[in-house]
Amino acid sequence: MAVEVKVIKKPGRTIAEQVYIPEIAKGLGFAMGRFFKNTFGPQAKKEIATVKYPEEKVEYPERFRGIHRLTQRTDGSPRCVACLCCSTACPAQCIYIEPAEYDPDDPRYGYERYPSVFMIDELRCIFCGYCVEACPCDAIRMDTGMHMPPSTQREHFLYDKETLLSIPGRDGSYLTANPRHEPGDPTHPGVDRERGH
Amino acid sequence: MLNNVGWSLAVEKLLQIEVPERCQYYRVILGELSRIADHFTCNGASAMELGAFTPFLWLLKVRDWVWDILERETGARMTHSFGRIGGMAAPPTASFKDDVRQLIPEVHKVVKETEIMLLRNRIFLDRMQGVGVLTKEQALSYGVTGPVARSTGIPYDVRKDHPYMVYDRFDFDVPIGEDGDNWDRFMVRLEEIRQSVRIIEQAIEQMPDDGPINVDDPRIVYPDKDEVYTTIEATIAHFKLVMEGLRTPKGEVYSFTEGGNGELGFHIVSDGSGTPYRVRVRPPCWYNLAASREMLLGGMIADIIPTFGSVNMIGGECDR
Amino acid sequence: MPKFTLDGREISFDPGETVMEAAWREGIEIPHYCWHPGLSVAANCRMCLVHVESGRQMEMPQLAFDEKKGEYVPTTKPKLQPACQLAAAEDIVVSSTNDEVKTAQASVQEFLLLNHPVDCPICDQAGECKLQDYYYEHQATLKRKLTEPVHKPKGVRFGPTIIYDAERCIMCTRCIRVCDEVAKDHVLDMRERGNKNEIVLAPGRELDHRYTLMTEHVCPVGALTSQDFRFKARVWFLKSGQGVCTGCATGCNTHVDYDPRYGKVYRLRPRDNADVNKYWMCDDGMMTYTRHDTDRLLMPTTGRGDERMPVGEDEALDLAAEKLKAVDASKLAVVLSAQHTTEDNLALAKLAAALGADQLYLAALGGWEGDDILRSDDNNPNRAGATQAAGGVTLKSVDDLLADAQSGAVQGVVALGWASAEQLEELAPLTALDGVVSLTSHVGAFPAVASVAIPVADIFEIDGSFVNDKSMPQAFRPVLAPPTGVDPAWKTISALAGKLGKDLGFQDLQSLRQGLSDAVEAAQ
Amino acid sequence: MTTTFLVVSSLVKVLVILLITVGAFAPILIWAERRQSAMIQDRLGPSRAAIVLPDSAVVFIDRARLPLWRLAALTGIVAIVALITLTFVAIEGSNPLPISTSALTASLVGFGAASVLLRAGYGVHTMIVRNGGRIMLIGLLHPLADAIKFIFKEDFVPPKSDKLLFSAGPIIALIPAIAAFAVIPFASTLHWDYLNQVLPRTGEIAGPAVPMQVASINVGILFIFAIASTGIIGAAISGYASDNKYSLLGGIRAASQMVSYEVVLGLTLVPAFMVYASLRLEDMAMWQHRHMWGIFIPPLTLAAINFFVAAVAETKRVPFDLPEGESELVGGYLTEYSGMKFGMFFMGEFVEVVSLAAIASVLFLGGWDVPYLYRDGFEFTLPFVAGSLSVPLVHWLVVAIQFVIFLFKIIILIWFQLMIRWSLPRFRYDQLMSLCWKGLLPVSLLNILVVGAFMLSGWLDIWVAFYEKLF
Repeated sequence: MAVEVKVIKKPGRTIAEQVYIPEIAKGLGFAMGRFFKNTFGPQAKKEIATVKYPEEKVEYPERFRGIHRLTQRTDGSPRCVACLCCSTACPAQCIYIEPAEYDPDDPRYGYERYPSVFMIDELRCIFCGYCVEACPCDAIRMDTGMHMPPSTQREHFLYDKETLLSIPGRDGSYLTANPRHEPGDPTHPGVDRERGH
Repeated sequence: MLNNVGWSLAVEKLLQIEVPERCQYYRVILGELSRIADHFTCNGASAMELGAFTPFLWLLKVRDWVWDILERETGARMTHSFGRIGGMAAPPTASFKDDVRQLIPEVHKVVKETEIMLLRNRIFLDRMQGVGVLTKEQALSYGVTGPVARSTGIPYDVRKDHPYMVYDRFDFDVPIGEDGDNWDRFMVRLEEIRQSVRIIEQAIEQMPDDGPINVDDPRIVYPDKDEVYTTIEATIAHFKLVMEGLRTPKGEVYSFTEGGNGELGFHIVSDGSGTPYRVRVRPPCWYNLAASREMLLGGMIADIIPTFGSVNMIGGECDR
Repeated sequence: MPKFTLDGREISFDPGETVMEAAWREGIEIPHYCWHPGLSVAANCRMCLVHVESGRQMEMPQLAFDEKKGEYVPTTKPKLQPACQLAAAEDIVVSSTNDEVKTAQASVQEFLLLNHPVDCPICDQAGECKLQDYYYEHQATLKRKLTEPVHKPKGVRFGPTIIYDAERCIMCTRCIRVCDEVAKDHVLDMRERGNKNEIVLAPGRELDHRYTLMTEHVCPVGALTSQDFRFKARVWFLKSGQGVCTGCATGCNTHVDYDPRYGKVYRLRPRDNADVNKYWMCDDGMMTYTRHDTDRLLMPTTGRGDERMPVGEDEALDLAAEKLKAVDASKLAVVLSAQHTTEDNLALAKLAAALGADQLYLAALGGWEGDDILRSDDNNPNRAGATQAAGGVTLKSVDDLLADAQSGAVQGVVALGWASAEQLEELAPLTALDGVVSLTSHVGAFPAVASVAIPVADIFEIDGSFVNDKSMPQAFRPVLAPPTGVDPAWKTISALAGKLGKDLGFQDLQSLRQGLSDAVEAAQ
Repeated sequence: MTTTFLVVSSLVKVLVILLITVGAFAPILIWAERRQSAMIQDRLGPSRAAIVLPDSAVVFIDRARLPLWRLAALTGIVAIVALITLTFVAIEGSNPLPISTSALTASLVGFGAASVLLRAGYGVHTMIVRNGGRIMLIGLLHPLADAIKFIFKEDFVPPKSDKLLFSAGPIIALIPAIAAFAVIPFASTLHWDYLNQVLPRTGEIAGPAVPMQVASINVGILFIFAIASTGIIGAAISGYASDNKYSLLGGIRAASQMVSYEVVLGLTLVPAFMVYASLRLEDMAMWQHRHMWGIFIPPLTLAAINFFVAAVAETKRVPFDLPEGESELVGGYLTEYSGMKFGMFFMGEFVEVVSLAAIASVLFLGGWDVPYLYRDGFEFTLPFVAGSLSVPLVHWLVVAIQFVIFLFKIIILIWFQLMIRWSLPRFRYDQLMSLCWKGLLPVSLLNILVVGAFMLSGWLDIWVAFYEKLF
């Protein structure tokens, strides 16, 4: 395809421009018009683009990536199984997880594991959302609709497992949407371990 | 967004895949929106550096409206992180097209307002015209691209000269200047905003309303989340992508796109593993900034301000 | 040598070899689960099916759906053969990549995943799992089966070291064969058929022989997991270095898997070496890595008992030199270590020579129960190397050292290493001596009685070599950085010599090894 | 007229001036500048500074709202009744009620004001309660917050600076700006003995007369120039004393720019002197009061524009803010200043804006002159038509109206300056200088000739006569 070129000509200077006043007055007049419109005009005509922040808030869109949260199972334990996918995908390396195993007596032993430590350094986080994408269990989410609350201390930005679990989603839910059955609940088709070997 | 897509296109070229048409239009629209945001910021900052604060804020106001759309689509205002190799992170939202259609008249309006405020003002003209001149030869020898090159009269636009994605389906002009001074750069950017709007208008009409966004290959894009939760095949595919990254064939590729400030190139050497063996980015600003020496020589100290503003240096691209 | 063609490539083979073996030797991997170079052929996973294109084709009847007719019609397809059992023959043409084979591989893969649980997130094998690798290479389609997979026991404790997960198991029987053929202990077997079969223990037994971790090692999927490594780390974070096992004088070659982010070793894996350990290691050897982190001496100390206190590195060397200077060279005992590398021992031997001390001893562990598979009776990795370093002279034991100390023939000691057969109480006579210098990586008997203890780098942190019981020197490379302020022993010895006013004649490991070859020659 | 009276009245005037400049205009300007810029730029502007009331106070206010509202309504009704009564009295020409007209007027004004105030109070109450006890007053508290901030901020003095000059700089910059107000007349002469009477239109009036300006100097406008030039010294020495290259450059720029524009400033006013035939500012205002506003005399219009441009340059504000152009010089001569010292510069700049507006309005906009308002009250006339409507006003009211209108003119000019400040890009230094020496200076010189010709040819008198006929 031939290149369609649009040459921008430099317009010559008119007298009105050269003596400053008339053209500047035009611009000023326009700005004055905007001033009167915004100050005295009816609310609908105003073009104010900002809001009174703490009193009014702009609604975050649905896809907004806020601070993280960990979803819960029905019994309130973290859905996370400490697979470390999120910390692998994290470009800022802000997630630290220590996996742990359930007791051999626990029905979940052998089926699941859990994070004994789950720590996100929200200051390092760049809010790219890769951790959410990398999570194979729907355990970590960024749908809180919250941005990071400010603090003067670094330690306050290290969110541990309990903190992350205590943050609800924007719809107020804590539960995971992952449809997998829980070991121990009647719908889980696990086989009893007592069958003998 | 432009960077995201540029990188994705480079890897897709290496993989020899092409994303679905809907995704290409989606990428074009989001990319042009980003370009508009970039040009608004640059021109606004040029004006602000010269002391004209009001046009700056007017332009930033629209920039924020553009960002509103991008935020609705991508989930973040600035660090979009939305382009993925083989597609996008998510399909367009339901209101996407309407949002963009509503934005277009606002963009035109603010461009018009800026022209009223600045373009006939002799103070502004004196600061911009004939200042920071870059000749065509200098531009070529410095490898300058983008609006800076076009302002000198070089009609080089990757979207026209080497069309990628669906850019060859759109009717738009490449604005060029005559002298390569600050004024031309300012005007080229202003005109490019209009051209971007033209592209968006056409793309919005042509974009299919449904269809896949991502390529259908579990080796390249994450499988559907519901599948990952319940089936081992999807889980394995998911894990392989997380653990090893996306495996590309061995080889070398250079892919270039028109970024906000010029040619954005990615040179990738792959050894066949999930991480690149070597990546080199050709950032537009690095070369544009290098040429600012020629623009500033012989000028006054105070000319640095509008010249630097109109070059639109992005710090991240020059940090190398 | 006779040759055959595999995927257009000429491959030579020894008569009697299978196609799989010949290809493996050439570095070509035909996908497989159950075949292992060190084990007998079972040919039950069917992943390695290849198509022999030359000669008369074996055809296999089948029904195929005919689009035009809209019904199934009888056709034939070539019969594929398992490469692991297919004896290589002169000039046959084998394909492991043609469409027939690809279909077969994809089908086998899909079949193996039919009942596989969604366990990657909690499976330690993720990252080195053959199911994952082959899924990408040979299947790459999403699940077609709609029903719930068959469920089988999970988290079954096979023994103190191994946990078994039947759902993940693909019944390759590698673990059974390892027990049978390597450990010579038929403790595992398979029961049931079809999708219900699982690996079981022999009644009344536990998986408790000395090679249990090998079952986990050979398991191509995550069915068998090691109690020790379970949930400790993700393998894709681990990097691997080359090491030599310090467990016994066999000197099995190892992969040292460590996490570079934390500088921590997580496990050892056998490294194939046909001359030493073939493909295997014993459990005790696999666990030797745990020594690295436990009871490390990180600061130089001085004083004994309650007066023990840390000192600076330079002060410690000064103090050691001062104490050694006070001892007459003829009454100075130099204790080499069977746990340290030949290089370290050589440096110490050189120090002894430079000082004129001729009383050389060797500290070594007391031995353990060997077997005729891999384990040597001597559980010191480098007794031979230390002896070579000393110039081939017979080294006296620690018992002799104690006797000499009590008799007054020894008034000062320089000892390398932490290991000694003796308990702390038995080394008590040494506390009477003022000049006891211990160069050690770990806390132990020698450092406990030493008047100056100086830390040196551990085995994962240094370059060096061991000489095994077959007099075979084996070198290894460092995988971790030593702790701050800690040097390899030979460097520390060199520095100590400098404080004593002696030049040992080497500056780096290269020039030290020069000396080693001299010593080796002298020994011969 | 006794000396005591003179001293007391002068003190009162000084206080009024200080109140207007430092006390009211400068802080309000700080707010207005932000607020106005916000309005131009489609923003909300400052609104965050707040006095936070305790919860109990909020509850109390909330409870007080309803009675307040009732009270406001009640007083409003009373005021309306008073108004109707007053109208009735005015129509009938007689007074059927046993109360005087003045009492009625007073009650009308009183109740009306009370009603308005109570209603406003109700509104403020509502706002406070709605904001949860935070009194924000559309950002009006920001200057207060700024002042507190300025006072309590660390007053950093660069270690190698010239301490004395560094501290003296802001004072030297602020004082002249305020001092310039000394000669500005803000209303016509106040005749103390006739406060409650309607003065005659013409003629001498006996008794003590208080000129509504602090000092009546016969060199008036020259005094302003003299004082204003010392402001240069403040900027220059603070730039020098800061021991900072940016500051020094800023100081030098400030000095040369102000010296250059000082010349133009003087020359633009020569036509005004010629026409008004006096250097006294009160005479100038009086001339304009008698004849017409200076800005409507064609050659003086040009002079007025030139004066305004030069004066904006003199105050170092956009588009002439090169001494502190933040993109070039960080903060210019202000770079090293912080705390109250910066506050003084800041204040000085705003006071300069006010004084510029005041001078310009005295010189060209008639000063305290109000169209149709004479010494004895309003007299509205139509051009070429005989007959007029006159509203006699008592003397104090006339002076008050003049004063208020004068303030209004100042506010308009300030508003205009702020508009310029937020809308225009700034000059480059050489362009600034060439505008001064090649543009404004020749034009001003030429304008003197034109005015001279205008006056000599008699056109001025014709123009003035025509104008007077018109109004």
